[in-house]
Amino acid sequence: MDTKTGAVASKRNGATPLARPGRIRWAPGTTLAMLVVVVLLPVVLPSATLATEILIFAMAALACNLLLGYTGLLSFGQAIFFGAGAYCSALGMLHWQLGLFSALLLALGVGAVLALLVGLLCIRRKGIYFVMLTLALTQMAYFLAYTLSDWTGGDNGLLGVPRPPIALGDTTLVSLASPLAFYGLVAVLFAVIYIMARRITSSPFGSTLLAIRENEARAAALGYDIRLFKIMVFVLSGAITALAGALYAMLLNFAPLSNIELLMSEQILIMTIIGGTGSLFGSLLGAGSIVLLGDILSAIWPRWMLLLGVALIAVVIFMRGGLWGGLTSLLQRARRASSHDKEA
Amino acid sequence: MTNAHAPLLETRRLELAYGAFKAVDGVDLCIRPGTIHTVIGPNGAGKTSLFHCLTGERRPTHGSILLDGRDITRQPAHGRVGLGMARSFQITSLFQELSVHENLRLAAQGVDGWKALNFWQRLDTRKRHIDTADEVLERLNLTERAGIPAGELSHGQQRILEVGMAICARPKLLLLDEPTSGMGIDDIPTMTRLIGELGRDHSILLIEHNMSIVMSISDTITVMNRGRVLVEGTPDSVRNDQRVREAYLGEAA
Amino acid sequence: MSVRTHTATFAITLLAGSLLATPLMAQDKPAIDFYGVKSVSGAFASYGKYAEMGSQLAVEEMQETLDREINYTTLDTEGNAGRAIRKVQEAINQEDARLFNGATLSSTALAIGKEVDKAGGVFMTPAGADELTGSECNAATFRWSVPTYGAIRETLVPLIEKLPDAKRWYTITPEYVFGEALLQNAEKVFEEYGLEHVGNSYHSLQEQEFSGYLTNAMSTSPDVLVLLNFGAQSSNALRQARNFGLNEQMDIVMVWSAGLDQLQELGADNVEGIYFGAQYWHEVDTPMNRHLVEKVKEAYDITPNYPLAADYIMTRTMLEAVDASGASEGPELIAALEGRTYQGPTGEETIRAADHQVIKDYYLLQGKGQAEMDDADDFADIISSGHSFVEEDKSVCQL
Amino acid sequence: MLNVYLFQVLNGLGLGMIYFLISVGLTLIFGLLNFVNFAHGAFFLLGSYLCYTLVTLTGNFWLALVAGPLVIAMLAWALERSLIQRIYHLPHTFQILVTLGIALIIQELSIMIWGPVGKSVPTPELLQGVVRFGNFAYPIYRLFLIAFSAGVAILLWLLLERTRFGALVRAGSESTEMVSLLGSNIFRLFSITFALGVGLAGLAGVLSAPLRGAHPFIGPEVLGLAFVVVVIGGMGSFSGALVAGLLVGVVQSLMTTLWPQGASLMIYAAMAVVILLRPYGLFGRA
Repeated sequence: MDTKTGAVASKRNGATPLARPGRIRWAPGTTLAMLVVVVLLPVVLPSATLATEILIFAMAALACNLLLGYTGLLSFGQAIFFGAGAYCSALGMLHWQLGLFSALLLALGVGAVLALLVGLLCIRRKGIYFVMLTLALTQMAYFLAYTLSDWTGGDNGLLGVPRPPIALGDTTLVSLASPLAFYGLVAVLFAVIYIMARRITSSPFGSTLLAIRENEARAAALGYDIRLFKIMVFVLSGAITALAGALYAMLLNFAPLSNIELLMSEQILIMTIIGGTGSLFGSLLGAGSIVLLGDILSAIWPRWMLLLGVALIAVVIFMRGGLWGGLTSLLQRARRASSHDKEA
Repeated sequence: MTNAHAPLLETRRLELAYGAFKAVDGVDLCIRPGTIHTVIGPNGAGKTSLFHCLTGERRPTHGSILLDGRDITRQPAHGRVGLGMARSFQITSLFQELSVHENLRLAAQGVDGWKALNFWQRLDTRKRHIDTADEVLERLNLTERAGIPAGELSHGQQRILEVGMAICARPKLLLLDEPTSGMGIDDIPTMTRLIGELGRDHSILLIEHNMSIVMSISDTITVMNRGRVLVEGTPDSVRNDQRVREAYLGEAA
Repeated sequence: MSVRTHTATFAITLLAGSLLATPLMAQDKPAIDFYGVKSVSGAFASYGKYAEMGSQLAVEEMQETLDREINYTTLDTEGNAGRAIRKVQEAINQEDARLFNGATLSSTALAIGKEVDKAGGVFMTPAGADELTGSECNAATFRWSVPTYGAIRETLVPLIEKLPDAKRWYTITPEYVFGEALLQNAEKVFEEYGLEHVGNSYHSLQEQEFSGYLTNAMSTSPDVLVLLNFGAQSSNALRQARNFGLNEQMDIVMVWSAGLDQLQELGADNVEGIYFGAQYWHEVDTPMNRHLVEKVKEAYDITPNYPLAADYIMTRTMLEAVDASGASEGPELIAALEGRTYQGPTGEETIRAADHQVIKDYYLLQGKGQAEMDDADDFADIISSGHSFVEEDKSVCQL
Repeated sequence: MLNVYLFQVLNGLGLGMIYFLISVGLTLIFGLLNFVNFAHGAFFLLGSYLCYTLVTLTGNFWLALVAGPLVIAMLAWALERSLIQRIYHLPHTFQILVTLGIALIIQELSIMIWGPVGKSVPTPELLQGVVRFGNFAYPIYRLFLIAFSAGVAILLWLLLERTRFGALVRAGSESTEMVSLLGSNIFRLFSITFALGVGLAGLAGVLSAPLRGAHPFIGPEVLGLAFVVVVIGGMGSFSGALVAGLLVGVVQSLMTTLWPQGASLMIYAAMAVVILLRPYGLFGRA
């Protein structure tokens, strides 16, 4: 009998998502915090370039979070969109002389269409089969990119990707050549996407995603067309990820093959999870801490990636909400302690 | 309103086969509006398979299902909600981590179909769903627990919430799958009362094992055995039917 | 090791957000800020570890001979091309970095070359892509390693002379730009010497199982099997070829071996009787190489391998040129490097002005058995050495 | 003279037996524990390195063949008791994260212990040499591998079909409740199965060492291949792993002659198609 109750209890835990965003609320607090971070980042960090990389990956992690944290879809497919965004915007600029915004729009469009296709295929399966399918598709995308070396540069990568200025017609308004100027663009785009995502997650659509994450069968029984919601969130996530990929190519003036590797998917997932699934601000925290950790630790200890492994395990065992979860529970404890003091 | 004599839900020669085995074998069912219609039968009689066909979880291999005269045999599960059907689950199926109120609000929002894809407005602009959730909370006596995660309710309360979510859609027909299953003896009267109350505003198709509930609240009882309808009638006629006794005794032996 | 500590402090200053450089001006001449791009962590650590040793050794030595401070900073690529470029950009923008050496991966090296060129700096790399001093060449980029043209000619031509009866040749090629370049050069050699190229197997860049390709090779009964892949792939191809007993039926040559570290990985049993093409071999008898072997023994108690030697001599050459020209960036330094002749580990080495390719020897080695080895690292004998380069006026690159 | 295609098929069958060995542990663990082990490739890697160390120290391959997998199985046992047991009940997402973490740790530790450059392991003396068929040759070591893998397959089959342990494992793959109803100590069963599955990954690593040496970054590639085999065969299916392993081996071998560039693309495409059309694999239970 003991085992039976144990089984029931574990079943309940089984539904536990990575984090508990709890009730959805409009939380201007984190949006404000995000804006503060975005403004302070280039000031606090030694370089705007580093800050730019952090925001680009935060964008990718945020998109991944929409899938994983809000809908419960663990996808290894994010590299497809990241890589495709980088390649397509770069090719558009190189061959069709696309301007900045047309290149970024192209990336968004390509990301959305690819995500629609990948989504249509993948959501036919659930759980581990879904995961395996995304894994297989990423591997295929990688081999494709590597085979089409006339377009992608293959293993050498796509070189000489331009970083066009913000222009109106032929008049240059703002050159983005300086790292800080480019950071400005990325920061504005990130903030817009963050606020949009915040808005989306607290809409009826967003609340339904959480319901799907929690209990798909029940959500379907309540009248929600699960497939439609999953595809929508896939498209949204794919478009944002591709935008991040395009910005990354512009930052580096280069689109390496590693953009579309399985490892890139892993990296984005790790950032999302360590930051905190189900929290948009967590994605910023996750991307920031992993990029910085690599920057600082790799100089001191070449085997620093071991710590990433430890962190992954620790998050699952001790701190399922990731850094953001840890932070909020600390804050709560502090608040509780202080209210305790007042009572006493 | 619908014609009181026309059936609300009708199945015609409904069949669900797994290979050679027919779990549901040519069932004709007719649920009249405003009644509580219960399906009983020994284990393996095909009740749950029938239920799955009605909810849309399984596509019947033969026959058709009509709701208000409209053929819904090929409607997917989620599509049937908008047409006026809602269901509960035999094994509690809630959004465990979401609040009790959010569970109900989501249930109310689900009927909206495409409108739930609205990704730009905030939740509180859609007052109707919140009001429905508040109302149902009141009715379930769960108002005080509105804010806690559904997973932290007592088992009995979870069962109540389970049924409550089905009524948020304001359905014409409620499909309840063993609502008292796993409930403690103390909670059962509450559930019985709730179903009785619901029966005043909704038509209900009930699958239930607990005979005392079945006999006390049903208007019509269909007894199934081996995938077929054995007997159908009022509680009294079913209680006294020889074939029903044999079917159940057969199971006991 | 002081360099390492500097790296650490560098990181901490980064963390603190201090933008102030911290060089100590010991002498009146300004300090030289030198950057090593090394794959210390992540994949390719096997290369970065030794390359880093080479640069550090060169910096320490030059510190003694030059009367000015050298600030050496390691930029760890984390085995990731994107990360590497970002760090290079950062160094350029934040610290006015202009002198770079390193990068193992061709993609990384090509992209760094472009960045450094934009900034008006100098970048010297041992990476394998011919594009570095070919179609993608630029004023800032210098390359130490011999291109595929020379690597093929300096291994296959002496081998052809050594094996006059070998008429049938089979190639195994990784399917991408680099492998394709090796293959095309090899085909030209076969044609030139009237040899029969009896077949080629392409394989993908992730392949580690070669039994199928070896079976293809066997079916054509070649006299020589030419491995045109490199790194872990060539190691596995060779191991499995031995496994299939191919070495008893034909001669095997690995054109683009990594040198000592790969031979160490393979072990004497696998290496015996096999031919290897190499950019560097520690037994080369030149003044600079004798010096290097001795110093490396002293400092790290190992025998220098290719990444170590390459990054050592590049770091050293760049620093010497800086000192000689008095310039640490831009056209003057480039001019000082162009045409520069110096004593390198392979003997006298010259930097060709036309395409910034270092003109140096390439080696054909033959592995010997355990019994004949004089010491633990004496895996092979040098059979021939020499240099072959596409003539200046025929080079794709015209600077 | 033997036809090259025929020989490729034969070679592919040999390769397939190795693939079976690589993936059978993964499918076993998934079958009983419903647990997804992303560290499978890392344990393979560890097996190769242990083989290297033991052969270098003792010069005895046979000792490595016995001790290597045992050590890894013991390690797995300890890991299961201390960590894995806590995450069985969690969704696959968490299992993937934890095992990805373990894989990273094993990889980095291996570099710390054995250095970033790979290692070679000599073929045991008894098994050196080749068998010749006309132009073609086939290594005796690979023949041994085929025979050995077949032996392992038979032993595993006997274990699963003919012993009480096997009955429990099979019952467990059907439903966990069934086993708890049988009243046996289910947690011990889990530990043993996990250790067995991981031990098999280690065994595959040991046996592959003379073919491929040991290299710190081989884990992900092996994992990818094991997933392809396991998915095509049906996750949790023992016979599926065997047939799919052989199938992948033969297809890959033939592709090297027909269209080598597409070999990797093909196997992942096959994996995707199988998931879409037959999600439970060619041999899995629905």
